[in-house]
Amino acid sequence: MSTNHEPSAEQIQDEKLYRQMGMTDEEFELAVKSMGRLPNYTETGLFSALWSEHCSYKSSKPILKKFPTSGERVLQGPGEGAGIVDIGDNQAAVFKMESHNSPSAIEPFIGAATGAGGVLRDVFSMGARPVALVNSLRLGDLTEERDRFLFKEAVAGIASYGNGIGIPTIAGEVQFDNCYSKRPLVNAMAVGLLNHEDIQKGVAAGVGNTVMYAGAKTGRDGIHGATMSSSELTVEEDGELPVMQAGDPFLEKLVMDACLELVKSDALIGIQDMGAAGLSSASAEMASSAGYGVEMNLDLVPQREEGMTAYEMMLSESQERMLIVVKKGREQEVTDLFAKYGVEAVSIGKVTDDKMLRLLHKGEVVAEVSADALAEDAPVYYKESAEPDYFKEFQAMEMSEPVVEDLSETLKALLQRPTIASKEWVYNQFDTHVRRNTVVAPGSSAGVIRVEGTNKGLAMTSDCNSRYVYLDPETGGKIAVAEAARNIICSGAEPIAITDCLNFGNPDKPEVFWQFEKSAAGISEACIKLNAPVISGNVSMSNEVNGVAIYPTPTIGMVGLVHDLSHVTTTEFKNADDVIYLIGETKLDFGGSELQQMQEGKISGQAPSIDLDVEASRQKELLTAIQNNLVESATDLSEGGFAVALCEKAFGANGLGANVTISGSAVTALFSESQSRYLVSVKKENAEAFEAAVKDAMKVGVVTDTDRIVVNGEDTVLIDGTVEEFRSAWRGAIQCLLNSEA
Amino acid sequence: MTKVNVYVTLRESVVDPQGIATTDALKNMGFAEVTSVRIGKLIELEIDETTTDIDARVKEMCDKLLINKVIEDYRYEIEEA
Amino acid sequence: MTKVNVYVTLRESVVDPQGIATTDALKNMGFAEVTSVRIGKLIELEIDETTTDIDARVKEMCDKLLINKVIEDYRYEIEEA
Amino acid sequence: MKFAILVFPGSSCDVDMHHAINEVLGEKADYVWHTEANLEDFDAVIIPSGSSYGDYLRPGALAKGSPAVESLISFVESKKPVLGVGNGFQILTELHLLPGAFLQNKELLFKSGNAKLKVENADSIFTSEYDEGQEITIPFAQAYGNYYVDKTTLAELNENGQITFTYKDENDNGSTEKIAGVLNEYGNVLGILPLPERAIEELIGGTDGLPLFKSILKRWNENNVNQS
Ligand SMILES: Nc1ncnc2c1ncn2[C@@H]1O[C@H](COP(=O)(O)OP(=O)(O)O)[C@@H](O)[C@H]1O
Ligand SMILES: [Mg+2]
Repeated sequence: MSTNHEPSAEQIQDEKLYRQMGMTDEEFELAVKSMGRLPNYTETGLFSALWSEHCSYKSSKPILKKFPTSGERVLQGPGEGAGIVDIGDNQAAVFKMESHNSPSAIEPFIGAATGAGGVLRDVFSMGARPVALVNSLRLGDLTEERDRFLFKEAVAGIASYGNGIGIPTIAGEVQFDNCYSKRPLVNAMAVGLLNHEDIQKGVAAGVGNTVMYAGAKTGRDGIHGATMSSSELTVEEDGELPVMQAGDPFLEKLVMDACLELVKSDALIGIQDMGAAGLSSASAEMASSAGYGVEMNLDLVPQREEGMTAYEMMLSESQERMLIVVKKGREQEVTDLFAKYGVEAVSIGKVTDDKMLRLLHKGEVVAEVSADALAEDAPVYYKESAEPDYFKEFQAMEMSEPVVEDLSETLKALLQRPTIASKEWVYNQFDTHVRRNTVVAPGSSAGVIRVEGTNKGLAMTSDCNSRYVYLDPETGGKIAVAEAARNIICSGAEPIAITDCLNFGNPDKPEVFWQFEKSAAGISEACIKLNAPVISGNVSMSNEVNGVAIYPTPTIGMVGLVHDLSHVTTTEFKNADDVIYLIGETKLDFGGSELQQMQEGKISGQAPSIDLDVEASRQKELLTAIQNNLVESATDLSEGGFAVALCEKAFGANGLGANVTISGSAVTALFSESQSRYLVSVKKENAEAFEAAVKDAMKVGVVTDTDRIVVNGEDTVLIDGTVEEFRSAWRGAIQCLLNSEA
Repeated sequence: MTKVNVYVTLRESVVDPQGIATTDALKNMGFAEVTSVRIGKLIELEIDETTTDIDARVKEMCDKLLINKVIEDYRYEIEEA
Repeated sequence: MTKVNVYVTLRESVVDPQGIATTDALKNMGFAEVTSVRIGKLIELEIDETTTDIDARVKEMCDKLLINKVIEDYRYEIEEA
Repeated sequence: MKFAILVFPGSSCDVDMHHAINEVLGEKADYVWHTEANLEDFDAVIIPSGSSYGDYLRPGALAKGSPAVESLISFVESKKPVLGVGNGFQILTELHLLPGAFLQNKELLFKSGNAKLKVENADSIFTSEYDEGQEITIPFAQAYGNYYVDKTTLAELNENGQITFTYKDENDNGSTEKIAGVLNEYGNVLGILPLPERAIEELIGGTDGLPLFKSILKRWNENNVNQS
């Protein structure tokens, strides 16, 4: 069929060429069976891309099925470009998180930029206007030049795209651990808003309707990105370098504005972005989910390079492209609409009733495959799962309190740990306020954006402490969700739903699959208890370098609803003489803690325990207190425990300090990472009402105007220093690590 | 002082949005004869003239820092000052 | 197709922070022989070969769009394809 | 008073400006897409920030290829006020409607935050509602915020009182003499790099940007009273 020097169908079979495209022998057999003949080169390419882990979720599906995905607010659960939750007044929040780990490991600037670009398209293809970006990064600990490079470039890449397209980045997280050395995680999340009647789906329905292509021209870039994302990286890649799909935020802004205008038109039937596996997945998925077929003439596809084959066009991952189905006869209207924004939109095919994906090129049919076979019938694997030996060992360990000589110096050292240190170096590179609705910018527990034209807001955060997940996946999974919810609550918002990005090692390893399964179970349980269903997400497997898996990192992106902007609360102290409360019990929890990692260079033991019932009721009490305006400042206790949280509350508060008294063993009281705890400050006159509202609150001290942080023990002063000496350690740490030489 | 000019271009298959937008602008300004613009970098190095094996050193600089091989190609010229 | 390479450099009086940072980085990596780095642009134009008076046209493009004379200088070369 | 917000492809702070004029200042602002730029009926033109043309080639440069340029130049010649903020300032320098040019920030990174500015000239169309020497806080977000003018031009700017705002703090991006805002020679075109339209509400960014818009309105009112 193809005139190019492509291997014949027989060659593909005999020489097992499908293996180079990432297909197993069994999968190829399955494809042959489903076609009733041998697939040609293009067809094999379609199968390999759509049946890749990245597109088909073939290993993760059985686990993902167990997530709670419904709830009274959920309008669209997982399965579309992004999930949708009702926020009242006929409006809805639309969001999704995506991984761009593999491309970012190869070329971090482009990888991170296109990660942000891709997830934005997922959101506006639902008909929603993106209003904010969030990102979650994991990197090696910055002692190696390559990791410093990856970090700098990934941040710059996200910045270039978000700033370029003009969408504020209002929250995120960065954690550093050498398990991510040379294998960074770059997860990007986009949040949008829409009115209910504007909800769009990726469907190619109605026989005879026209399939249109809008956006950038197709080049030979990113071919096989989807399969690449589903395999391990070898560190020294010799031979041919892949062609990276660079991003163009300028074009995306035009495509976005045009699509958001198109959404208002009744000519539109369905719309989807060309993400992983490009034109292949967009066309097959749109046809399959509508129960129709699609026929496309590839000669009509706008092409950036000469002589592209059908295979190349179908598998290209050139960015900023959308596939659109419009009512027959309305094509010109749509072309004109896009032209106004300077974007090319052309008809390339039509919807058929035969449920086939049929491709024509140079007058010949070059592929003819059942759309369902591609999109729905990928094999599903029930992978073997085995509890790793390390887990038994860690569970059996007795926890003892770390030995700390100098509390003040230890606190400073913790504040300088890059995971705890100020992320200003990162978020100062983001335009955090563009489009004028940012109520809380990065630097507090969660970012908050005003819902245009209302007095409501959306709070958002991303969280995952992967050390806990490694030590105990189920508990760690619960904690990831709970921590996200605490950040949302502390900002004065009610958690409404989550998205996730499940980053793991190679799922063929039973120990890795066990981590996956267990952490997913923990996430599910927490989502149910905290009333935050999973509405979208993404799986990224095989994050390994030289056969070593990263810590399991199921990143949680959570969105909360601020019912009234007067509820918005931030981390920093507000007034001298306010009363400081610690909420929650402190136990001996050092497994996976920052202090343990700092002292021992590794982690061990049990992750902090979490009781989800306590978690839920405490969240409810604190949120109610915040909504009743009883709370001046709130923050949850996370890495580094009480002492770090206390410092952070003083750092942002001009000239204020704290004088607190703690009881029990100092090291545990200061640095333990026990869960479900908060530090809040309350006006004196509200103290009584607050104590009545939040039952586990213990008064520990007062906000002072002395610019000092003073922590008293039962009979000695444990820590006494100026806010500035702690702040400067915390603030300059990342810049300092980046300046250091290898 | 030896002067070395390093010319850095985007690899052919890598899309160059800058170049595309610049082509459009030139066309809008009446330069219809321009069919393509690609924008790369010109890195001008000044190197101590006592350096031996300049070629090897320049290549090393390019490989280690100046060039991003994943997306860029380069060539260089040594000028005598 | 006629190919024209336009070389754009920052005017001498203009400080080039990127060049300075690159010099420092090269030095730190052991390239002590590098005394200065300046970073400019290489703009590759493809022009319809039927164009008459290419020189004048290229100069006009540079003056009107490609170069900002407040901060930049340029030279160009016409390559035969 | 009728404002035109001149929108180039890629401009993203057009909505911020629209809100500032319509909702906060209480005057009328229309978006004017760059291809249909008929500016004659407007009393003032604002070029908003955001990466027009992706900031490609040089920030602000590719706007030169837009059909709007001609009408913008005639508008400037008509002596009515033109305000360019952020990328709008960059566009005005590229069109030589304002002196100078922009280089990459000295730290080589995009940078956002709040800048402390000093009002150097409180006599202009754009600054009469400030006091001379007043300190204000205005958000900024730029990668090419390093304003450059040569020595001769700088001397002229100083002599003519064209420098309206300077940075008080370290967020100057490397700008010559810490310049954050300049006027053209006649005084009807202002470029300011930080973004006053992001400082017009107590809830978001404070209100230090508001007097700039009020100044424009005040002058317009004065002129119209004089005329009638
Ligand atoms: N990559 C990033 N992008 C944007 N904001 C970030 C990023 N990393 C951290 N931040 C912001 O810095 C602050 C501190 O982050 P983090 O320590 O993770 O907070 P928490 O412990 O409350 O989850 C938060 O406001 C967060 O949104
Ligand atoms: Mg956190």
